[in-house]
Formats: sequence, C-alpha cells, structure tokens
Amino acid sequence: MSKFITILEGLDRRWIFLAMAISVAGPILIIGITGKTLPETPTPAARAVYSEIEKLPVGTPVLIAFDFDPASGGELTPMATSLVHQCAARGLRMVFIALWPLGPQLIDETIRRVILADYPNLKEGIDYVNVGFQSGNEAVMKVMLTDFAKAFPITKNGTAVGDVVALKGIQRASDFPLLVEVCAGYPGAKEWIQYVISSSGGKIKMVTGCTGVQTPQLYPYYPVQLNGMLGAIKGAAEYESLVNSSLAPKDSSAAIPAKYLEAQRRMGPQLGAHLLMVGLIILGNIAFFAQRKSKVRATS
Amino acid sequence: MKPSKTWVIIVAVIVVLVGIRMSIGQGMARAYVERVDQSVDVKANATHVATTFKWTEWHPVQPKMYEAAQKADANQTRFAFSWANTIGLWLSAFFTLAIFSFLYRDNPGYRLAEAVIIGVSAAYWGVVGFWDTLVPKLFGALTPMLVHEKVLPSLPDPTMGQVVAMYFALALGIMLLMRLAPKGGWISLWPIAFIIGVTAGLKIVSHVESDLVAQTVATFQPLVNLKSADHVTQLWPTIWASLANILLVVGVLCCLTYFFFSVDHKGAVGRVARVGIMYLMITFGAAFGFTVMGRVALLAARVEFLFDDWLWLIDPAGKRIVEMATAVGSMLCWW
Amino acid sequence: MKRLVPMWIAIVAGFVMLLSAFFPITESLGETMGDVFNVVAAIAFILGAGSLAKVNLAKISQRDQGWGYAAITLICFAITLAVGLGKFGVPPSAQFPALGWSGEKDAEGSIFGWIYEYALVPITSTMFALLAFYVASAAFRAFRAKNLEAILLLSTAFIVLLGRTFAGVVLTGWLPDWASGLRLENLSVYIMQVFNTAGNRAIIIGIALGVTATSLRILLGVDRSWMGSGD
Amino acid sequence: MRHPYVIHDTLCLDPSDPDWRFAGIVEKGYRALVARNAIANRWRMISSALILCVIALDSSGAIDSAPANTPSIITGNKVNLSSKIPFNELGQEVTVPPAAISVQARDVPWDAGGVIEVSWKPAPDTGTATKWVIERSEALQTGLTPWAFVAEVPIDETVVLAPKLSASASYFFSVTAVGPEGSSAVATTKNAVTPEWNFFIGAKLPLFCAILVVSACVIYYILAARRGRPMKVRRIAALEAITDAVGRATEMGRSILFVPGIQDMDNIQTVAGITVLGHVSKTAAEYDAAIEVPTSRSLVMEAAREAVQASYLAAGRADAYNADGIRYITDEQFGFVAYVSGRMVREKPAACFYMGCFFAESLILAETGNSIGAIQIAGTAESSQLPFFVAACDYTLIGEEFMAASAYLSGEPDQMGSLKGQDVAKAIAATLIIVGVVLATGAALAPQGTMASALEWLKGVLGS
Repeated sequence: MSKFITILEGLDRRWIFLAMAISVAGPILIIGITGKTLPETPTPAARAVYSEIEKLPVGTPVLIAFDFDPASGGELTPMATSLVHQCAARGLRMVFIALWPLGPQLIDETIRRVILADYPNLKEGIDYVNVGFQSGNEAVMKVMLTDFAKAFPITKNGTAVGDVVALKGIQRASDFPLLVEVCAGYPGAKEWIQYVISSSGGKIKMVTGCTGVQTPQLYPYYPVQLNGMLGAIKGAAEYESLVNSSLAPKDSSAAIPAKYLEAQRRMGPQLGAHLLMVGLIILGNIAFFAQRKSKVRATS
Repeated sequence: MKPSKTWVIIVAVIVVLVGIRMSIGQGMARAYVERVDQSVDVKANATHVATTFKWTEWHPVQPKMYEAAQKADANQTRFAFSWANTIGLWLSAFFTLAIFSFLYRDNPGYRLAEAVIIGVSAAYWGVVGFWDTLVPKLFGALTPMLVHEKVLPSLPDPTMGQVVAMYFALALGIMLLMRLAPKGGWISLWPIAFIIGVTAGLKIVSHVESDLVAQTVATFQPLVNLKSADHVTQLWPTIWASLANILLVVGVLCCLTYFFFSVDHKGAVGRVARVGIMYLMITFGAAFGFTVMGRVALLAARVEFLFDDWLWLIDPAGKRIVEMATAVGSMLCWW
Repeated sequence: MKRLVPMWIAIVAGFVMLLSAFFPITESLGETMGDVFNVVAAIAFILGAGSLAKVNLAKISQRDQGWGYAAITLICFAITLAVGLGKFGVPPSAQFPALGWSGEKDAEGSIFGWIYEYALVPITSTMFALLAFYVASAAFRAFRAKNLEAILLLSTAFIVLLGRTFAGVVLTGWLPDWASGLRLENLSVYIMQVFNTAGNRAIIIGIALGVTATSLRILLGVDRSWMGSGD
Repeated sequence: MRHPYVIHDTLCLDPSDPDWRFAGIVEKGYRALVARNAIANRWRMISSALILCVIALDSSGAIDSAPANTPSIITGNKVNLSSKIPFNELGQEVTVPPAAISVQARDVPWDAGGVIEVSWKPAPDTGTATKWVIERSEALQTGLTPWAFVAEVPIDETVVLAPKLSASASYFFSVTAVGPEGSSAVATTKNAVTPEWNFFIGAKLPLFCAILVVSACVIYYILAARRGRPMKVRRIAALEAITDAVGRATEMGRSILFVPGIQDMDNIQTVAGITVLGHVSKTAAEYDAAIEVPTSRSLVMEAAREAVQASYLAAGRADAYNADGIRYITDEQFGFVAYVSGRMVREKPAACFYMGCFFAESLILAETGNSIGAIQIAGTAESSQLPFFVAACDYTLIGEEFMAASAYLSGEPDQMGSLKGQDVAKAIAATLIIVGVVLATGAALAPQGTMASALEWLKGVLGS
C-alpha cells in the first residue's frame, strides 16, 4: 500500500497522459468498429432547440451564424451538421453568416456535407445562402439590427445581397424569427443576446450550440433570452439523436449515415475520459491524505 | 523498468501496428477526387465580347466512390487518385502526431510542426487581413474603381463618411509604419494612443450598459417565490424556488464584498468575503467540469481523424471493416 | 512632450467616443472606428511580419541553435503569403469568371486552401486537443482537499463531470421522483443556475466597474503606464 | 352585370417556368390593384418582381379570353387591388377582416432620427385577421412614392417602429389587416410625419447617469487623494508576488515571460495587460532581468515595445532594452500557443505572467509553465478561463483585481484613490441590489402593492 502511495506522489504526468489517450482511443475504436453508440435521453434544453426549429412554417428565413473555427470543430461540427440537417429537412430558408473569419469555410463544408449530399433539391441563393464573414464583432450585430444589407453588403461568392432571392424581404435582424448560433467564444451567443436578442424585444428567438466552456456562462440566459441550448458534445448528442429519430424513414431499416452520428459516437470517449478524471481526482486525494498522515506522524 | 524504456516500447508497437496496417488489404490514407468541368457564359458588354469561360475543378470524394466507378469502368476519368490530397493527408497525420509528441517532451518533430505553424499561420492571417479587410474596406473606399474592376464587382460604393474614415485609417497606419524609418519612430505612439483612447471610451459605455446595470437589475429577485403556473401555491416548489433566490442574492453580495479593495478582509467583512470565495470556487469547479467535456471532444475528433481518415482503421459507415476482415482472414489462412 | 501629445490624443479620442454614444450627430462613430481599427491592425501586420522576419533572419545568420527551424518558419511564411496574396490555383468565381481575382482565396483546389486544410487545421486543432491531457494532469494535481475552498472546487467539478455523462444516469437514476433533484444531472443544473450564476454575476459586475475605472484612469491621464511606467 | 378579370401573378424567378398563382379579381373599368391581396398573402417578402397575367371572365365565370400577359415585368407595389371585391380563386365572395381604425404616426422624441412610431386601433372585432402589414410612402412634392413594406406584426400588437427612414423626408403610413382569405381595406395616416433627430438620445439617459455616477465616485476620490487624504488598499497577494517573481528570475539568471493575452488593442483587457507590463518591465529593468514578450497581434507588439522601452528609460537602463525580446509570433491562437509552450520548455523562464484576455490557451500555458517549475502569476477578466489559472498558477488575479493591478502597482495616491472610488460605486450597486430585492420580495407578497410599483419605477429608472 505504502509503495502504491509513493508511486502516486511522484507520478510522472506522462502516465496520466497515456491513460487519457487510452481512455479516449479505446472507446473510439470499439464504437468505430461495432457501430454501437450509447443511448441518449434529451434534456429540456436540447428538446427546446428541436421544437423551436420544428414549429417554424416551411420557407421561414432562419439566420444561422457559424461563429467558430476548425479548432473547436470537434465539439461544434456535429451540432452544426444536425442543426442544418433539421433546418433543411424542415424546408427553412437558411441564411448563413459568420463573425469569425474562418466561419465561411465551415459553412461551405456543412453545406456540402448536408445540403448538397442529402437535399440536392434545395437551390443555392434561393433556399440557402452563405453570406460569409464580416469583421467587426458586436459592431456588425448592431448594424444588422437596423440594416442587414449594410452589415453584410455582399455574399461570400461576391453577389450583392440585394440580388439574392433567399434574402428578399430581409431588411434587418428582426426579420428572422429565429437565430441559430453555433459558437466557440467571442463573439458568440453572449454577444448575440446582449446586442441583438435583448434589443429585438422578443421578436427574435435564439437557439445556440456552444462549447463546454461557454455553457456555464450561458446558463443564466436560458430559457428567457435563450430559447434552447446545446451544451458541449453532450447537448450535441442529445439533439442529434432527436433529429435522427424524427427524420429517419420509418419504413426502412437503413443505417443512419455516419456524419449524423458524430456526436453520439463521441459520447463513448467522453464517458471513458470522465471516469478517468474522476478516478484521478480520487487517487490524487488518496495520495494527498496519505502524505498528510505521514507528515502528521513525522511531526508528532 | 525505466519509464523511457517503456515509452520506446510503446512507440515501437505503434509503428509496427501502422506498418502492418499499411500492408493489409487496400492499405490506408489515400485521397480521391472527382473531376468537375465548369463552363460559364459571359454576355457581351461595353468592355468585352461574349465569351465562355471553361475550367476544371477537382472535388474530394470518398474512396468507395472511386472504387465503385473503377469497378464499373476501369478507364473512367471522372474519379482519380489525388497526389496532392494524399500527401496532405499524410502531412496532417504527421503534424498531429508531432504535436502529440510534445506531451512526452520537446523533440524535433514538435519543433518542426511549431516552425511550420508559425510561418503558415502568420502569413495566413496577413492574407486574410489583406483580402478581407484591406481590399473591401480600405481600397474599396479609396480606389473603388480598381476594386470593382479587379476583385469585387458588386461591392457597394463607399459613402463620404467611409472615405474620410479610411483616409484617416491610412494616416494612422502610415504613422505606425514610421517605426521602420530611422527617425520619427516616436510618432508611432500616436496611433497607439488613439486606439487605446478609443477603446477606453467605447468600453466604458458597453460595460456599464450591458454588464453593470443589466446584471444589477437581474438580481432584483424576490426572496419569497410564490409564483407557480397554476396559481396554486405548493409548499415544496415554493421553498426550493425561494431558497434558490436567497442563495443567489446572498452569493452575489458576498462575492461583491470579496472584490472590495479599500477594506481589509478581517472580521465580519473577512467572513463575508470568505463566503464569496466559496461561491467563486463552486463557480470555478462547475466551469472546470463543463470544460473537460469540450476538451475531450476535441481530442476525440483528432483521434478519429487518425483512426478513420489516416489509418482507415475504423469506419463508421461500416464499409471497410468487411474488407479488412477478409484481408486479415486470408492472411491468417496463408500463414 | 514626447509623452504629452499621445496622452492628449488618448484623452480626446476617448472622450469623443464616450460622448458619441449619446449624441445622434456622432452616433455611428463607434462603428466607423471599428473599421478604422481593423484597417490599422491590418496595416500593422507589416510591422509584425517585419519582426518575424528580422528575428528569424538573425537566428539564421548567427547560426543560433535551431536556426534550421527559423529557416523553415521563414520559408513557410513566404510561400503562404505569396500563394495567398496571389490567389494561386484559385478557380474563377462562377459569377464573375472574367475577373481573375474574384475567386475565393481559399477555394477548393487553391494552394492556399491546401495549406489551410493540411497544415493549419491539423496543427491548430491538435494543439487545442492537448487540453484534454492537461485538464487531466491539472485535476490530478490541483483538486486535492486541502481546505474548504478546495473541497468545494473539486466536489462541484466531480458532480458536473459525472452528471454530464451516462455514468451520472446510471449512478443516481434509481433515486425516486420526489428526490429527483438530487440526481446528478439535475444537481449539476441547479449548481449552474444558482451558484454559478451568482459567482459569474458578481465577477461581471466587478469587471464592469474595473473596466470603467481603468478606462477613466486612462482618459483622465492618471494612468500612463501604457506608455511605460514612471515619468 | 359583372365582367370581372381574374389576375394571376408569378414571381419572376424563372420566366420559362412561371409559377402562376391567383392574385385577385377586378371588374372591368376598375384599376387592377393586384399587389395588395397577392403580396399580403404570399409574395410580401419577395415581391420585387411580378409578372401579371390577366384573364377575362364572362358573366358565368367562364374564361372568355386568352391570357394576356402584361408585356413587361411590373414592380410589385405599383399596383394595388382594391379590397372592395374580395373574391377567391373560384370567384366566390370571401370574408376579409375589418380595417384598422385611426392610424397615427409620430416622430419618436429624443432619438437619433430616422424612426417613426406608427400606432393604430383595431376594429372592435378583428375577425379572422392574423397579422397587420404596415407600409410606408414618402411624400414628395409631385405625389407619393410607391408603397414600401415596413413591418409585419401579429394581430395583437398595435404599435410598430418604422426604422431606416430619411430624416429629411416625410412619410405616410398604411396599415392592413390580413386574414387567411384576404386582407382588409387599407387605413392610412392623415398627415405626413418627418422623423427628426434630436440633440440627445433620450433612451440612453439612464445609462448616461449611471456612467456619470461611477465616474463621479472615481474622480471624487482621485481628487481627494491628491488633496492628501490617505487611501488604504487591502493587500493583493498576487501583486505583492510580482516583485518576488522578478527577483527570483534575476537570482536564477533566467528570463521573465510576459504574455499580454491573445486579443488586440481594441480589447480593454489587453490595454490593462500592457499597463501591468509597464510596471513589471520597470521592476525587471531595475533588477536587470531579461523580459520576453511574445504577442499574437502586431499592434500589441508595438504597444508593448513602447511601454517596455519607456519603462527601461525611466529606470535609467535604456541601454539594456532589447526590442527583439518583444516580438510578434502569429495571430493564430494555437500557432501562438505552440510557439510559447515550446519556447517555455526550451528557455525555462523563472517567472511567467499571463495578463490579458485569454481563452483556451490558458491551461496549455499554465500547465507547461507548471511543468518547468516557473512561478506563475495570471490575471484575466475572462471568467471562463479563471478556473484553469486558479488550478495551475501560483497566483491569480480574478476579474476586477486584474483591472486594479496597474493602479495598485503604481502605488500613486491618485490611482489608489480611483480604487476607492470603484469600491464606492460597488457599494452603490450592492445597495441597489438590496433595495431591489426588498422591493421584489414585497411585490411578490403583494403583487398590487406600492412595493410592486416602486420596483417597476426603479427598473424604469435603471433603463430596463
């Protein structure tokens, strides 16, 4: 026992790293080979995201903001995929924007992955449009409140926004009944709430998918200013299972494409890693108390 | 066993496994593309005659699409193996492993990745700044004709205010660049002073508006919460809701006390501040827990990249496993 | 004199911005300044690039330890800058094919896009993924029940960690309905809504006051340490 | 006897495949005011171009003429269908909602101009109406401009703000109730209204006062400190540790690493980080310790150089200043982190300062610093990153403490006074919270009482 404690005290952190690598890689391999995922019970916050989108009439314009970069893709891409999947299936008019410079590429990727692959009947510029990036953070949001075309004069491919059919009738942010925000930091959901949602006087509803770091900061806003929220990969997995179960063709037993299972697949490594963390904290404290005990003995 | 020895064994095992993987079945990490011919007709106008522009684009596709097409017709030209993307894939895998190797210790692989990323990303942001900021904002305002003719035909014409602002920005920029001149470097402090002043002035307004006042008002919560949806006051929900509000208000006040600078944290103030610290610790603990979640997902994404895109080891779509299993089976039989 | 002029520039600029929020004549000044700032920052890149080049060139010419890496940095920098500014390999935009520069700088098939996809993305996202390892080692080291504060920190993290996975459901899912508030997943929500909100709110209020006072010190010329400490 | 014309319209997306839809019916002799009915129902949002197709009906309702397409594309709002004859596609009469009563428009007082408030009263029974459509027309000397869409609001709302107007023009407004079968008659304002701008934005008065109060507190105590009033500030351990850390680095002959966050100079945290750098570099100059400042923005590099150079000058050690120690790395967050953590492992700085705006890199930096045994002092107002600094650094300045660091380090009486002023403002906020909570509690116990109205008043005064 005492030997074990000695090892713990002087534990090289590289062993912790190795344990983490195994606890993440193991479940990925197992899930990747068997194709089985853990079951998900959606929480109210995730269900709210689903129902906010589902209750919009077909053809309603939806503002979808991709405020993240590839570095946070691990958490946010699955959410972005499922959100666009549901919007496309619902037949909503999707207007994509980005306040992060790397957002437009991620928008294009998601469009390729979801819309072009599974909803080829949707036409670019009519059913969806990638308006692209604008620098200026909150300033852009403020301008959008009064004049969308001023905030985003041209789309990503260089068309003037006035010529885009998907943007007909859109004069300002409040012409979108729903804002779907996927964000990884600043500017993100918090700024949208502060500058757009609270200024719109309840005209715009907002749902967000955010990283784990942001979830605690956004909780104070849910469910009043924020109508639905997907917190980290857990929220993504819950929402993904909701979308999949509602969109899967009832009559066929065809497998769900892998791209729509990303978040649920990642819950396996999540479980492994969390258990490892809990174990590490317990071990750390065993070492700590043993050390303290021996110190007390030594001094007395 | 010495730790370093163990690590050598671990790395060796991984290298051997990758080697075996490469020799099984179709191997691993190859990228394919689809040929897309583009052709756009341009109508004649004042400056040019009607022409048709033609070019070819190559879009990445799944390997199975290439295989299927190849099976159907071995001479097809629609899908092709892509050297550029395959090299890219191997490079990505190398960089991924190189960065991970930093966890063990600093090494030439990591230093190489570090050197590459500094050069690439610094230039990347420079290019983004040029095409996304300087071209549409600065040149779009100062030389709108040029921008319209060469880059962005549909950029709206600048307003008078924009033009003035951009001349001003240009002046500030030039002052900043005076740093490079042998004399007159002192003037580069002026634009910095200007920016710091503007930032200070703007932030006062936004912080008092959206944080100070809004958060203060949001704390105006009743300590007794009688509200319920059906106007029937139930005992336990009322107590819980009231307790939550009491804890919230007490917490905000205690934490604020912690931040007082002009009072020593002694006596009663010290005790209240200590409660504040406890609240802060709970806040931090919760944030820590939530963040772990996100970080693990990021690691999972990288590991998935290695296993799926590079090693072709897992395959969520369930296509490669069969192929691998038969390959392994036939190898075993042969053995 | 050298410090007096910048100080007054900061003071005047700051007060104009402060007041511009309230008077319609200058109301859009804040937005305009955002653009001005972005342009100045983009021009400042020349200085940054100069510093990068200078430091690395010095390393190479002095044959400092690791000068080869400096050379790699410079080569990568030069190549990326050239292919990005020149939009090499960028297919024309389908809307304005006549304009050679109208394509997107990082379009599929461009060299710049290739660099982004196969160098920038893997390295940055793997760097980010290192955090998964560091949270583990930090938790092992720092989450020890040394005192009451530390106990609160670690037990909250513990509850949230368990409450946000399948483990939480398994461990406390058996609790009856009347005690459902004690289920780990609900407990973590309660913590978020009460303690986390209180803590964050006080931090936010404090920061708002801190920002106001810091800005005022600069605007009143009381704090000049952004131009260096002392006079 | 009626000889109505059926009018169909199509959105001019693809002229080869017109998607004809019923738009309205008019009698011969009436002007065909099509757009009203049609757009209100369908093309309201996308009505920039319509092609009209007119088909004449005989008395029995059968078609007696070939469709006569209008020769050119007609812009949507040029034509209006009178609501006098509400017919559906089969020529049957339908019920349309009653029109709004007394539409009023007024300039919004104390605003930045360009906005007019339009209000109206609904008819006693709005019938089947589901929404209101509000339109505007600019009054020119020659007449009215075409009606342009302003807003669409649910039927239970009766006020709307029309934004984006020109402050030099005057406008008429119209309100139409729209139901599933058709829309009501149009009700318009009697007079044109001009959206004038005013000298001060009235809605921001509470905010202005709040800033004034906070500023007054801070300025009062700065002045008091200048008059010689002693200012006491509690010990902030993290800031006391700065000198020790610099001293230790000197003793060990190793460098000091200072990271001023990864945001640009338009972030106040970066500015605060630079002010702290001013003090740290002065101490470093006095101790003759080498200081290294990697930055992730070019502007920050310039600002940091100015601050450090001046500090070395002030310490009388201008010769020891090394500009290349303060260098730009890359704007890319993780490229920057890759450099800094590699550098840390190789150079092993004895003291690391992280002062500014940090995101995910906080823990990578702090854990790497921990592994090389450096003394680490962090300060940030980014609350999501505080847990990691708290867990991995020796000292952490939490939020407001970080903002106060520069004043504390300077030790100048007037800066200390500003901290005192900050405290007084905090006390005012705390008092307001207590008052608000008491009022809210009272309001919860007696929803109709004085407390409730006092609470509303207080919230109103605070601008929310």
